[in-house]
Amino acid sequence: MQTTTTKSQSRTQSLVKGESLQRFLALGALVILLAFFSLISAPFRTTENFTSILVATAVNGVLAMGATFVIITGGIDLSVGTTMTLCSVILGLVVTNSGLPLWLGIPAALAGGALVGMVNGILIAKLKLPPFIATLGMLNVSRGLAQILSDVKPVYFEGHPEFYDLFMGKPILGIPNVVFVMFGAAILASLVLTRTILGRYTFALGSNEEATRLSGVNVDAWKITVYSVAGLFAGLGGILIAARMNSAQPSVGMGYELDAIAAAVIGGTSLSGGVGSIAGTIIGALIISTLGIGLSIIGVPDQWKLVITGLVIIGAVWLDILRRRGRA
Amino acid sequence: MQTTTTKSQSRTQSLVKGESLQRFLALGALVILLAFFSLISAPFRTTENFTSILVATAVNGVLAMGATFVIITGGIDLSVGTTMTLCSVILGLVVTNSGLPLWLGIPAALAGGALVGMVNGILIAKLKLPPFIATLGMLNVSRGLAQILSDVKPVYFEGHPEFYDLFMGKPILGIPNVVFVMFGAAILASLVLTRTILGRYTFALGSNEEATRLSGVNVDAWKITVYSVAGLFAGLGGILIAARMNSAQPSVGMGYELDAIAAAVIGGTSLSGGVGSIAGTIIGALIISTLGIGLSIIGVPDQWKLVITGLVIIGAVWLDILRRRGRA
Amino acid sequence: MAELLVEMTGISKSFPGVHALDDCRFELRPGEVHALVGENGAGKSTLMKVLAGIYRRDAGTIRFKGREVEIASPRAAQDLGISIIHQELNLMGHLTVAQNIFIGREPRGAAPFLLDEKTLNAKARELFETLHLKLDPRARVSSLAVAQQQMVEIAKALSFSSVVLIMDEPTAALTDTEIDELFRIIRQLRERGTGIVHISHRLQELKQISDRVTVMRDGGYIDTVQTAEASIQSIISKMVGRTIFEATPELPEHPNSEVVLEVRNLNHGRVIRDVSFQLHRGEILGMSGLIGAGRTEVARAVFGADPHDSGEILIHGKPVAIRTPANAVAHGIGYLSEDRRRYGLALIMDVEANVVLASLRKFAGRLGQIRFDRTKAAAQEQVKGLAIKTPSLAQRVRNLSGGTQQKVVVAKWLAADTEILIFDEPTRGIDVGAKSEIYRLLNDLAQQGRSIIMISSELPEILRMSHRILVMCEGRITGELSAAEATQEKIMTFATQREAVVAA
Amino acid sequence: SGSATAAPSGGAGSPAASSGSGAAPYIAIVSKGSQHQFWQAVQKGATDEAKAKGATITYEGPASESEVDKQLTMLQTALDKKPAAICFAALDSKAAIPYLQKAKDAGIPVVGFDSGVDSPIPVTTVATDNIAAAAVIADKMAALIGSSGKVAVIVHDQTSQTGVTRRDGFVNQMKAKYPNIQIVSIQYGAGDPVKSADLAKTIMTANPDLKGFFGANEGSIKGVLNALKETSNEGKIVAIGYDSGQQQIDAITSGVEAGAITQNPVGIGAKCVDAALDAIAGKTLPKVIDTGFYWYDKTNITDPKIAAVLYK
Ligand SMILES: Nc1ncnc2c1ncn2[C@@H]1O[C@H](COP(=O)(O)OP(=O)(O)OP(=O)(O)O)[C@@H](O)[C@H]1O
Ligand SMILES: Nc1ncnc2c1ncn2[C@@H]1O[C@H](COP(=O)(O)OP(=O)(O)OP(=O)(O)O)[C@@H](O)[C@H]1O
Ligand SMILES: [Mg+2]
Ligand SMILES: [Mg+2]
Repeated sequence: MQTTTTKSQSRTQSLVKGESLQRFLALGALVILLAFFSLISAPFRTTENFTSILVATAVNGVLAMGATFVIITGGIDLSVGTTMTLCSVILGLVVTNSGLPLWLGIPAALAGGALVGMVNGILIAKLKLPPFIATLGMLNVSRGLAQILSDVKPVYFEGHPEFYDLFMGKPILGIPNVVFVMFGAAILASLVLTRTILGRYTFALGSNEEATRLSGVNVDAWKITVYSVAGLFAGLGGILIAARMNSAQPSVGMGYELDAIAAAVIGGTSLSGGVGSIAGTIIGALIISTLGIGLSIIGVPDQWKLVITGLVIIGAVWLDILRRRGRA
Repeated sequence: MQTTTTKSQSRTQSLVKGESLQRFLALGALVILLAFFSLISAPFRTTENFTSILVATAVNGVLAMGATFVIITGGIDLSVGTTMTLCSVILGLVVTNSGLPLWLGIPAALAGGALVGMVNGILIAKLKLPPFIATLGMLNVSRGLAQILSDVKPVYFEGHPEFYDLFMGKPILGIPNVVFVMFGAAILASLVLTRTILGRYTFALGSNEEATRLSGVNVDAWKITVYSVAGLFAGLGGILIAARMNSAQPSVGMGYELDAIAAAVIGGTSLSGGVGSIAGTIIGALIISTLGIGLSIIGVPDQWKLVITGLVIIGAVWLDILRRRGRA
Repeated sequence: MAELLVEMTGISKSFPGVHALDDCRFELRPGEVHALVGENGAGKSTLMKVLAGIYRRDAGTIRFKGREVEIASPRAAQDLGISIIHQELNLMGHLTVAQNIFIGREPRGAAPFLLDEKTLNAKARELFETLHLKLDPRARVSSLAVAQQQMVEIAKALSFSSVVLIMDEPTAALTDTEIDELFRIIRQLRERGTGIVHISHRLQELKQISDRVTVMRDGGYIDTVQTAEASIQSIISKMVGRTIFEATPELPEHPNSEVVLEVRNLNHGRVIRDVSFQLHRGEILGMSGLIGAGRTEVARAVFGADPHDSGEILIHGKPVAIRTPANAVAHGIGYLSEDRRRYGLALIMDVEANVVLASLRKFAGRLGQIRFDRTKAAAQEQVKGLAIKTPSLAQRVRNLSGGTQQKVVVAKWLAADTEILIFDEPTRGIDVGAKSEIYRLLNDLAQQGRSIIMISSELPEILRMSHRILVMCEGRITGELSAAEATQEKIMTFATQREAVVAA
Repeated sequence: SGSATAAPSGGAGSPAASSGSGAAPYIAIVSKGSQHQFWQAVQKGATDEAKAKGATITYEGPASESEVDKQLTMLQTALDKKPAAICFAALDSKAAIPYLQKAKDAGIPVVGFDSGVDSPIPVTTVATDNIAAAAVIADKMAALIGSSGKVAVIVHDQTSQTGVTRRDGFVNQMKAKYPNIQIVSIQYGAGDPVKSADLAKTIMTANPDLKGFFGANEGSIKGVLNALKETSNEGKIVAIGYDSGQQQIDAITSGVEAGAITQNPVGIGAKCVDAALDAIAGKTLPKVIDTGFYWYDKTNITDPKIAAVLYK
């Protein structure tokens, strides 16, 4: 047994090395993008612009954290974008229509998100629907509900300037609070993922669901929890996007789910489950927004932006795969 | 051993029964929808309207057939919608700009689709990208290319009335040719799937890719072929949508991929691979368009249509799962 | 007599279309090792899964320490003190050894939802010390060899300090030394009063370790006997309901001297080192060695399933390039993997599709259309020739028993007219009846002039079947023995010939 | 800082005027879209005008008119580039207020275009009165169908401002002035000519006696035209559209479509740039610069004044 142990030990070490390398690679791609745009564009390399990039990352970053949990379990959540919208509408209605105080709107939005997530989880864990289909259905349902509740009209936070101020106004060191909210959520999410039972079971589910079940873990309950967490992040996303727009817009949100999934996967989360990190996801989200803003600043036409974005998604994930293959 | 044989024989029978039951169930859902709308709406139960449903099914039906091949291998193709658009643009440019005859535009569109599909296949088989990511990237690339090639302007088939006539004009028994093209393609696709090596390997890949590889099958080549076939269907979709619009519109196509996947899955194709049929897919596509047209005829508001569509997707797939569970 | 720990009576369980258990009975006393035997598909695993809360029984009663109990979930079984080692490995590959062992029972930190990794690893280390296992608690399970993973499973089951321990074929993937270690642990547990259920197809083991044997057949209970009072032959006849003549099969006296396959200086990283050998026409070449010696790696490299760094492969004396399994198949090589469900079969496809999977092109027309009359005929021929027990060609392979599945894999390669067959652990997890059929099959194939490499971890099997035996250790071939000179002792000597020993 | 840039002295067609600072003033234009021909035509007008006047511009817009959030990011990016002026077509003007405030604080003049910006910050708004335009369509429709009967509307989007104002302008005018006209259905087709066609067909199926269709943007009216063609109802049902494009122009010329409202997208683009340059120069501007809209039909489609504002 001696030799085998040493072998697997060295393999474990290389795995650990591999993992820091992964962050390094995704981070490397981000640094290259930042350096490239900074080099060729003076307006890009301004503090204001870096702040803009952070602000533009906030919503997608938060949604992508939820996506990360779900993808680590081996699932997928297509409903995060429209659930975000639904939550921003809930927030808007609570704050403006009911005359309730602002601080009640925030938990209402989060609860709404968690509820949609829980429905996703129940459909998947109890009714055994494939996650793709359950969340595709809920994508439509959330979107419809957002429009029904808002009567297909934006909800404005008139008479509630404190809401905008809380998240976007009053920047600290020039950085609006949405950015701090995103990083705060990231730290929390990362702790949950690496240091709590929920995190442990998230990885266990993605690694081998049946083995987890046979170990006496109530996998249905934990799966429902994970999708609820994703819904919770969608709720937070709804709050942030409402703050950014100083209103709740019932028809934004389509396509956000793909950006969130792309951010997680670019950041090293594996669509086959069992692997992923919040730090990687944040880097992935930063890559997406840096690319978007960079191309926009240097004035690349829209149609070329699409092509380049497509190629960068493919390239970034390919790099990650090359790295893993090189290691394996 | 006598007992074992009898035992498993009865199991085979129930399996076979199960499989015809599956078609029966999806068909049942379709019949219920048709009956329901016919009952409550006189205009729904007209020949013209049934023709409209068939015409409205054509594009999605064709895309969904490609999706069926891909999903049976255990993959997914998010790029079919925008590839369809790209192919319609290619068709338009060949027919109008180059002065080449119409019949050259059709193979050009098909070839363009197959080429995009082949790129998808290479990214997935050779570069080992997850299908979700490879085709998400290509979704953007195709969309960008369609806009670049067309200079973001629709391409009209001026001076080529024969194109519209070929597919939409001159209906036989009141049914435009696009419908016959869809059913023709379905028969062909069904034959390929059930009676050729390609079909057999499509199922084998989805059932156990590694075992297929270890049987000496060149799985990479076959995977590339399957994605190319999906691209080919996207090309055909591009021809049909161009015919319906009598032009190529460079900005349609987003979201079509989700409808195509939903049609396949509602029709009994399993997202985990190895299971599926073209007949089921056509029924799935018919369910989607019947629902859309039915709700629109009885005047359900848009936002409620979304909610109902979401619930029907969930319900239809749930039924399918109930059936399988009952059988398994 | 001590009070019964477990008493199961009248247990029935059906799956759609199958009566897996019919009025079954089983009892377990404290401090006994109770062996459960039966052919593949007899219902052993199902019966034990009912006891472990994984399946709900359709009828019958379960008494635990005299009290009637309802075991509704794996957790409920754990709470009663019943733990199980499953027949299949059930591990989370992305998690570490310690995380796997304590999944669902993680030591908690400052708050009840926080993990305490330090305590977790310490507890695992402690456990390994009491079990004399050399495992790193922080190693990722996916990085371990199969035998080590099996040890993790065993450690996990033992960590519950249960009163009932069910082991479903724990020894299938272990070598003799590892099995000895396991038996030592079992005896230790027995002394503590733990009741142990031991399921195994290696009937010789029963004599070594068990007190009583219960035999099952076709989902029914047959008999329970004291091990000491029963002969293996009598147990076998109870299992199969007929007598099996286990005479040594006849090997063709002299395999042809024609060299069919030659491997020269094959290397791949540290797992294959300078491997060279020859395979003759009509020969069965046994490959022996401890688990992890690199036999599978050699087979996969020769077959093109994995790349190799250097080396030459010659077929009929001509060097050939084998980079993919497709190349190998084109050169007439077939490989039967040690894990047929993962690497050998398309489980949700039918018998016919699996049989012709490796040779489909032969049956295709110019347009790529499959000639179903021919594929059916070919599959039917194999089903007949190999006596594959299937109700029809349209049966899904998933629904066949383990031994029958193995025959389907063999059929696949025969249908492809394969000249060289590499069997990797062909009898793993297969009952005695099916096993002797596989042996006969191997002999028939050799007699027909096909050349066979047989990798096996069971020494009696290797000794009985091979014309010639190669022994591997740590990626090298350390010895070659002819059938005449080979003994278990000689093989073990070569198998443990580590590099350090050689150098000394 | 931005407004400090020396400006062209305003003399039309004198690109040399920017010689004062040596650098061409930079104007960032954020529109409502980029993937429709209407917005492409606005871009063309702006680009040509900027070239003529010696300014540099960038032009971008979100992929769809519901992407309020993405547009705000573009607006922020535009601000970060510290342009001499910003032209902005708000998808939701209230949502943009904080950003407009930032522009004001930075001394960057903002010119609103296409639709009004609900804020005192923009120095001027170059816009079409969509409500009035849609009311004209209602009047034309009423005249064409004889002030009674059933009509239906296909709109591109239930939430975007252009969709809502055109729909409401039409509906309100009908309600106010033509009590005998019944609007039987309003459907939303995402501007997709095929989806809109399928919807239009369902409306005709449900209302065989339908007399008229209003398609509220180019994609919607294309859908109506396709549906009429597919059901052989061309010429039997009155179709009125919005914007231009080859298919509409052909349909109007051939009489299948009764007419349409067009704005002057090229003119909007050009006037935007002019207004921005004026603002940079510190000139006072009228609160609204009306770019006007035009009813065109078979009778006036070849009129050079109309032909000039149509895009193909
Ligand atoms: N989940 C299941 N669904 C359907 N049939 C099943 C299932 N599990 C077991 N069976 C069937 O029940 C019967 C008993 O299987 P079981 O696994 O208990 O046999 P076993 O005695 O453990 O065999 P082996 O020695 O091969 O492990 C077999 O016919 C098997 O195919
Ligand atoms: N993917 C891998 N990466 C690194 N090492 C591996 C890998 N696969 C196997 N090994 C190691 O290579 C060695 C040889 O393994 P192999 O499976 O070939 O042995 P074997 O003799 O066939 O044993 P078994 O009977 O278990 O199949 C073992 O030490 C194993 O841990
Ligand atoms: Mg078993
Ligand atoms: Mg092996």
